[in-house]
Amino acid sequence: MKRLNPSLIAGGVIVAGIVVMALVSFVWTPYDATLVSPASRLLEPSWSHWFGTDKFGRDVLSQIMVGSRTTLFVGVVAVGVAAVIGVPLGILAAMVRRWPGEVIMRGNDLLLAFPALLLAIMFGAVFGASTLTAMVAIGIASVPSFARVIRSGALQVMRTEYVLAARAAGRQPFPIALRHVLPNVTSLITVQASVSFAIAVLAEAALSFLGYGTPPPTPSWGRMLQESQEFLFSAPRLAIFPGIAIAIAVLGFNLLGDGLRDRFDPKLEDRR
Amino acid sequence: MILRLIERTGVFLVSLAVSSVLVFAFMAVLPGDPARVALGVNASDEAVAELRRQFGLDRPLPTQYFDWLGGLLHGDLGTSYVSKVAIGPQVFDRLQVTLWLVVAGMVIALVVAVPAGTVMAARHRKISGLALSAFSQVGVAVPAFLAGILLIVVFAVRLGWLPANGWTPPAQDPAMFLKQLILPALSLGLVQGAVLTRYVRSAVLEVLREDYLRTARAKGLRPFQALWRHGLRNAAVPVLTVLGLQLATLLIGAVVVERVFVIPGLGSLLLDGVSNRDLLLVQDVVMVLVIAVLLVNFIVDLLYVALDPRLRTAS
Amino acid sequence: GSGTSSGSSPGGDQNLAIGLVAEPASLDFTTTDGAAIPQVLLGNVYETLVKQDDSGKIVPSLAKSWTVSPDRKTYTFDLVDNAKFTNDKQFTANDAVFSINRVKTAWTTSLKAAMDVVSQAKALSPTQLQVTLAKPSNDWLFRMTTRIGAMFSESGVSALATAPVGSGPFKFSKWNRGDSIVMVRNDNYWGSKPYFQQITLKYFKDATALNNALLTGTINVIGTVQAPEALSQFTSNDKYQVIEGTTNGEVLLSFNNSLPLFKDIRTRQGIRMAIDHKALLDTCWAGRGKLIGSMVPPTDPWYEDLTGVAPYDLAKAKSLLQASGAAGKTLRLRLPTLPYATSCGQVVKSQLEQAGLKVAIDQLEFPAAWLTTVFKNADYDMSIIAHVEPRDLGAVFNAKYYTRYDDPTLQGYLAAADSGDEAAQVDNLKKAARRLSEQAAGDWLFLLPNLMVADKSVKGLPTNAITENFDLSKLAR
Amino acid sequence: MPEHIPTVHDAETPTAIRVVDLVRDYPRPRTSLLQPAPVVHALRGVSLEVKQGERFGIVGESGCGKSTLLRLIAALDRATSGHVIVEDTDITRLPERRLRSLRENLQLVFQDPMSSLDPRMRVRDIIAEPLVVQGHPASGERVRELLEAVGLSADAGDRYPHQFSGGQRQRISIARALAPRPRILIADEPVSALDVSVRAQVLNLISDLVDELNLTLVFVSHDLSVVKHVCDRVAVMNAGQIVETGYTGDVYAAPQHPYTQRLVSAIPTLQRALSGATTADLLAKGEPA
Amino acid sequence: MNDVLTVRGLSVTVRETALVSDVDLTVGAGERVGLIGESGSGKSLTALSILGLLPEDVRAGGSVRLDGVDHELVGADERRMSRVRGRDIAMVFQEPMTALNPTMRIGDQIAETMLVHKTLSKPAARTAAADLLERVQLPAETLRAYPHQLSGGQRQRVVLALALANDPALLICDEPTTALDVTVQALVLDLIVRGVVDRSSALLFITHDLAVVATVCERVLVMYGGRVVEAGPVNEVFTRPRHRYTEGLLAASDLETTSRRLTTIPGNVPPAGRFPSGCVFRTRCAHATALCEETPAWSGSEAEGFACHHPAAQGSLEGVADA
Ligand SMILES: Nc1ncnc2c1ncn2[C@@H]1O[C@H](COP(=O)(O)OP(=O)(O)OP(=O)(O)O)[C@@H](O)[C@H]1O
Ligand SMILES: Nc1ncnc2c1ncn2[C@@H]1O[C@H](COP(=O)(O)OP(=O)(O)OP(=O)(O)O)[C@@H](O)[C@H]1O
Ligand SMILES: [Mg+2]
Ligand SMILES: [Mg+2]
Repeated sequence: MKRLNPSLIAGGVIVAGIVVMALVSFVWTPYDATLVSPASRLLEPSWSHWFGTDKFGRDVLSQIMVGSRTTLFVGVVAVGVAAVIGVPLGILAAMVRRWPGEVIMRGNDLLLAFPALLLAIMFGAVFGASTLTAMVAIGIASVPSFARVIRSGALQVMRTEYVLAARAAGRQPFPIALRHVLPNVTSLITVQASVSFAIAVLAEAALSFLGYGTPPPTPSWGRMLQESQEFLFSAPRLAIFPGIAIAIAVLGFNLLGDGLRDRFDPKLEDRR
Repeated sequence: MILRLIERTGVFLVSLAVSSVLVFAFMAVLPGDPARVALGVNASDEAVAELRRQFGLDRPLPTQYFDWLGGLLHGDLGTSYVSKVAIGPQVFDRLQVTLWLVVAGMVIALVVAVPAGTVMAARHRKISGLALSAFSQVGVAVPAFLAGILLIVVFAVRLGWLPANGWTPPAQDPAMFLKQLILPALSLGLVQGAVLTRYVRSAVLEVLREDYLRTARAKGLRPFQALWRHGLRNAAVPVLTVLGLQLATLLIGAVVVERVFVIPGLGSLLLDGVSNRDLLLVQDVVMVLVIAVLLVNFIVDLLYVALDPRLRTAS
Repeated sequence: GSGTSSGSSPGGDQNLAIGLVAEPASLDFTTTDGAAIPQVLLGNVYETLVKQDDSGKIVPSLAKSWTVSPDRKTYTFDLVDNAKFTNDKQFTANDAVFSINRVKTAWTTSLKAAMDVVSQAKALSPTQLQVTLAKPSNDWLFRMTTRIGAMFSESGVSALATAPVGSGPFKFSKWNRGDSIVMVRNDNYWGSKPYFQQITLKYFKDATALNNALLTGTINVIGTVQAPEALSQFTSNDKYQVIEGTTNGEVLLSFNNSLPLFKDIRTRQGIRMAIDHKALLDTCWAGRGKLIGSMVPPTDPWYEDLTGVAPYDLAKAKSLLQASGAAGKTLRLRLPTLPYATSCGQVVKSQLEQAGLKVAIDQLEFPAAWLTTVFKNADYDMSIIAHVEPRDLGAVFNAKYYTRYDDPTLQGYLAAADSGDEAAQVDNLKKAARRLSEQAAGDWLFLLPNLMVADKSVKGLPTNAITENFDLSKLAR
Repeated sequence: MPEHIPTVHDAETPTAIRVVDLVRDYPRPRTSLLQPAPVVHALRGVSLEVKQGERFGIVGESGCGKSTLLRLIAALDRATSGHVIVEDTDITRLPERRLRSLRENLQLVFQDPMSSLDPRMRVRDIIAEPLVVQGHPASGERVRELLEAVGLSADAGDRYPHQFSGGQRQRISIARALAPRPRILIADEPVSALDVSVRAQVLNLISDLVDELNLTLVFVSHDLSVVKHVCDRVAVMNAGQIVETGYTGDVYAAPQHPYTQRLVSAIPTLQRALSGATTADLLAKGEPA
Repeated sequence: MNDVLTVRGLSVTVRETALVSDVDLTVGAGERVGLIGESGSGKSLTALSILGLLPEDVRAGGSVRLDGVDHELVGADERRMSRVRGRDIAMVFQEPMTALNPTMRIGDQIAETMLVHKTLSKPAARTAAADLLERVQLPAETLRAYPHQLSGGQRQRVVLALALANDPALLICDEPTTALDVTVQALVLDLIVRGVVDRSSALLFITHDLAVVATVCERVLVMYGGRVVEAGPVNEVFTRPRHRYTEGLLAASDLETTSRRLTTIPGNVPPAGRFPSGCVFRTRCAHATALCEETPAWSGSEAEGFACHHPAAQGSLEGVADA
């Protein structure tokens, strides 16, 4: 098939790294990530604490490791919600011609009027601030872009002659959607998912910064960054490590998305 | 073309109507009683009930909705439950602040993105293009508020060139206004610029592959000439879409930067409203944001028509 | 009068900018609760008949002097005759009567209850006011130093939320919502004029932004430091002065005493003993603040150091918790979204878990969600909040309050304190404080410090912040 | 010029496909508020009859409605009015679930070798799809048989479409169409996208299979020469109408309708060119459309 | 006859893969030369390398000279090439639907060609544009139209007008009518031929349709696998092909054959870079021997010759010509 490209490799390696880190954190971290230990607060990086400790005496490296779980959780929930709603919606809108399809897309466009952060704040207010509510909100806000991309991909698939052939063979619409349309838009889904993943990670950081994100003491890179603020001058490393972690994660998912986009059939790209 | 205009206007108006219902319904389920928050600790249930009566919160929901909507249509956003001040002027002031910030940010973003994205596309196999790409990738990965914090640390605290935060209306002190605008606009603009750069790049790459660009070069136009005269306008259409979306998300997304730079924008008003359960205020702010977003989309739609003659006649 | 040296020699047209944290939602403290409004307006725009001095003593203000009848039920105030409201109306006893009565009729916040004890207020002459109480109350006169005692102009209450009219040294000038409130010197002030021509109170949600604003000269004073860890950048710089004193803000780890688990004193005591307060203060508030051990700040006359009542003792805590059956149970620690609560909550959780409890933190948005869930509905096991009202021991620990602490013994002490003479008051309140601490009705994590940072040149900043207001008239350069 | 003798069908030969006055309008988006929404008249009353075992060609220029007609015959689209009768069943308004016998008896081969095979399916699944859908056992045996019939090796079944060239993909398409043993094969421009050298192979294959399996063939092309080679009878379409029908040799040699005349004259051929025809000669009769 | 275009030893490579090898090609003034070959044989790349418009990372080698241009065209810098393009060499591409800028009026697009080379002033260019449109039989209103308002054939005529604007010495047409209907093709072909004849421009006409090339051109080159395998006057090549590929191609295109079965060339056209070494056709050639593993030398002159180890006997297909 096509060659692997540098974006794909770099993105894949970073994302795999984060996944491995999250998995490892379940069985091992250098220290208990949430254990407050006043005796060892604000230690500089050293052999025993590679990234130092924070004001609660918690090991920063351990927190970064456990925080990667939050990051993945955030992305998985947001992307999951967006994909679970957006993909069927997009395919449906492509398959159902005339007004129902039209209504779906208009409703979808309407959702665009509620930006992610707005939804997250409103959801946070209604259901209480938690990672889950925030990410469900981010997920819902990402539905329109998913549905749009998938719809345009599905429309292209629907126009292909193999779908016509399947109909001529007697396949009913639902099996066609399942057997032909869905597999042929998976590349689009993957690309869109990794891009949305990056967006979700950024959104979590922003929400944590505003106090609507992951509540303590669950380690989260966004909240670590927020908590590090008062140490910006005395211990800038507290901001640097989670900041870099966020940037690398976002970079990783973006690169992965780019790489996948380049790799998959460019003809199926969403073009307006 | 007129038909398209009418259709778009229709869609715009229906969207407005539907979203007003959504916004209202959402507020109705928001837990936390505004009357109780206003009265605070220890208030008796009777006092709360009385205040609810004053706010009109005891009426049936449809009545409340239509009252609110009627007010909106007359430009009357009602009076805040908490501050007892008319909401309209307040929202308008804050919107202005946010618009200054967002527009300045987007201008910076465009100034960064259009040349950078074009160069990246035109030289996408060359070192300069790749270096720019890497830059933009990193730019995209940095949260705007982190960029803001870094800018403050460097340019305000360490170097002392610019104020770390604050906001002065332009009419009051233009020089101060500009000084205070620079850093927040930069932190929005650079990050959004990085995002936009990538879209400009792919739009230009797309255009570069188009046959008509080859035609233009076969005429004797040099590559950049061809791109400038034939490419950019065509590349503008997808970029415009993204620009519209960015503008829309930034109206609320700027709240993070507003928080970092202590700017009294619309997003901060919303957050305050939410935490004070100033429901009517929240409802109005959300509605104004939604209207603004829909308006942006509407304008973008019209701009498509201006940019792309194919949309003028439905053929 | 204000006794500072600067008061008599105003500093011409000098300005000052003060950075604060909580912006008021409205300017009307008669219908809107919260500490932010009186912080700005009380003493600066509105004046009271009597006020507290730095040491907490009640001293004259709009009342030159007052007498108390032997049955301790009738107060007669001699009012100043040269005070003028900013609407150019003279301040008279009628205004005082109006203001006192208005608390009962027009105020909606819960604090109005403090005026319930007044049975009648009467103007004997334009400068003489007589107030009759239904029963003797030490508390009433003290409450008259708070917002309850603010004197309004009869013709100046039409727009309290936006255009306050008072007789104080400052006039409200402008409010840039979401940003700042501007106060200007009241040049017609009857007392000694303040030094600054204009004082801007700027509001910062973000503690770091607040610090940056001082560092870059946008403001001259940080009114309340919310990020004590960041103080180091000021202490090490001789352009700034750091002021550290005490406040009335007891950071309380509250228990829902209506729950069976907390009805068992061993649980409460166990929790108190499981917390290493010194370490907690060091970790979550950079060691700034005072350990108190009960609901009384050191500035109250009945203060005693009660930190020894339940000293940190992990072993004992474990066994107490074991005995009460709390060990292994999961307690919900519902925190308001406030910096100290978020910070201390994590330490509390970690420390309690070492003593064998399980703690689930969950954050409730402050004020709305926290007020509804914890405060109104008492749907919580433990919470953390600073109680900043002065002399609030009785208000916080009773059966109706969210602490759900029902203790007749305590109520007895409190009643005796209110009706007795000064000595009896001090004595009974000491007993009450000790009772609370021994009963472990809650755990007093620490007392919030009054932390201010200012340009070296700013003078007149209060060491202790024990009143509701931030007295701007004493500030000078 | 020698001609092969067309199979003669007498009136006794049963009809495979009968199309009566078929109309298909596609609505267009409105362009004005005052006028009604414009429609594209893709078919404006088409009637034709294809006998069993016949090789029937349809020619016409791009957009004249060839594919629309085929879609209607295959019940993949709904007619605005008129009837399609396939082997004595009026399928025009049959619901999807009653089309089973049509789906078994009538199969299609499409134009685009790139998009007519699902890129995510193995060739064997592609070929087996009609069988599976129609509930026949899709034995590996049958698939191998079909692959062999279209001249592909048995191991081709394990591969994916992108691993094949255009000509080979058309063979796979043909194998898929033949899977349910249809009696009617409909081919929509099956060789238009192929190289000349490969085109001959595919045309031969279709020809052979039609003979061998006794199929009725409906063959659509914009290229009159190809139709002439493959088909016995041809219908010439222009702007949604059939302007002329007849035996291919006759239509080619003596076109009756002006459009057909213009069409025939515009076709450049080697013979004419080598005997000195210029581009001006292509235009000789009448004005362009 | 002086040669307008002289191509010597042209090769085109992408990274390590050779896409076009060793192409020699000469077009004389006023001469109409055809380049035929199946898809992927390298026709377009040959044309694009003459114009210096190869896609990125595709490189040309060898020599391309144009009469009246004093520098080598292969490897010339953009500045110099842009002066040649559109003035000395013009090109018509295959896809009319996408060859025009959708957001620019037709008139401006045509006028631009003249303005770029400063051959005419602005108003003059507009009149000239109207003139050109008339020459390709389009009404003057077309000037103000946008491309999407025109049909494929009309657009291709616009593209032709564009190409002819500066009276180029050489016009290259790359499958200009493949996307068009036959009736429209007839008109466009006629306009092309008339356009070059009127200007006595040389024409390099690329197509895969033998009949079209025979109608339009005087001389033809047959390409396969990136090489020119045979060249000669149309009448010669199409009646007496020497290369076995040409022979096969002619046979396979002959739909007039009496038998129901067509003559075929076995196998498929390999994708780029997968052509065999030696004779590119040997894997599909019935006459191939071990000898064919060596690249066959060119026999005959540059204008008329072939490269085959086992050429068809002269006159083997006479029957076709007689028909
Ligand atoms: N789904 C559709 N919606 C609207 N118009 C359509 C649709 N399908 C076809 N048309 C229009 O109907 C007319 C006939 O189309 P059809 O595809 O049948 O032509 P065709 O003869 O097969 O052309 P080609 O040779 O290009 O395949 C065209 O004008 C086309 O634009
Ligand atoms: N940029 C490129 N990178 C790699 N291979 C290429 C590139 N451009 C063309 N090729 C390959 O070079 C070969 C010759 O291409 P070219 O476009 O010249 O063929 P052609 O003879 O014009 O075919 P067609 O009739 O399809 O236009 C093809 O196999 C093509 O896949
Ligand atoms: Mg068709
Ligand atoms: Mg080509």
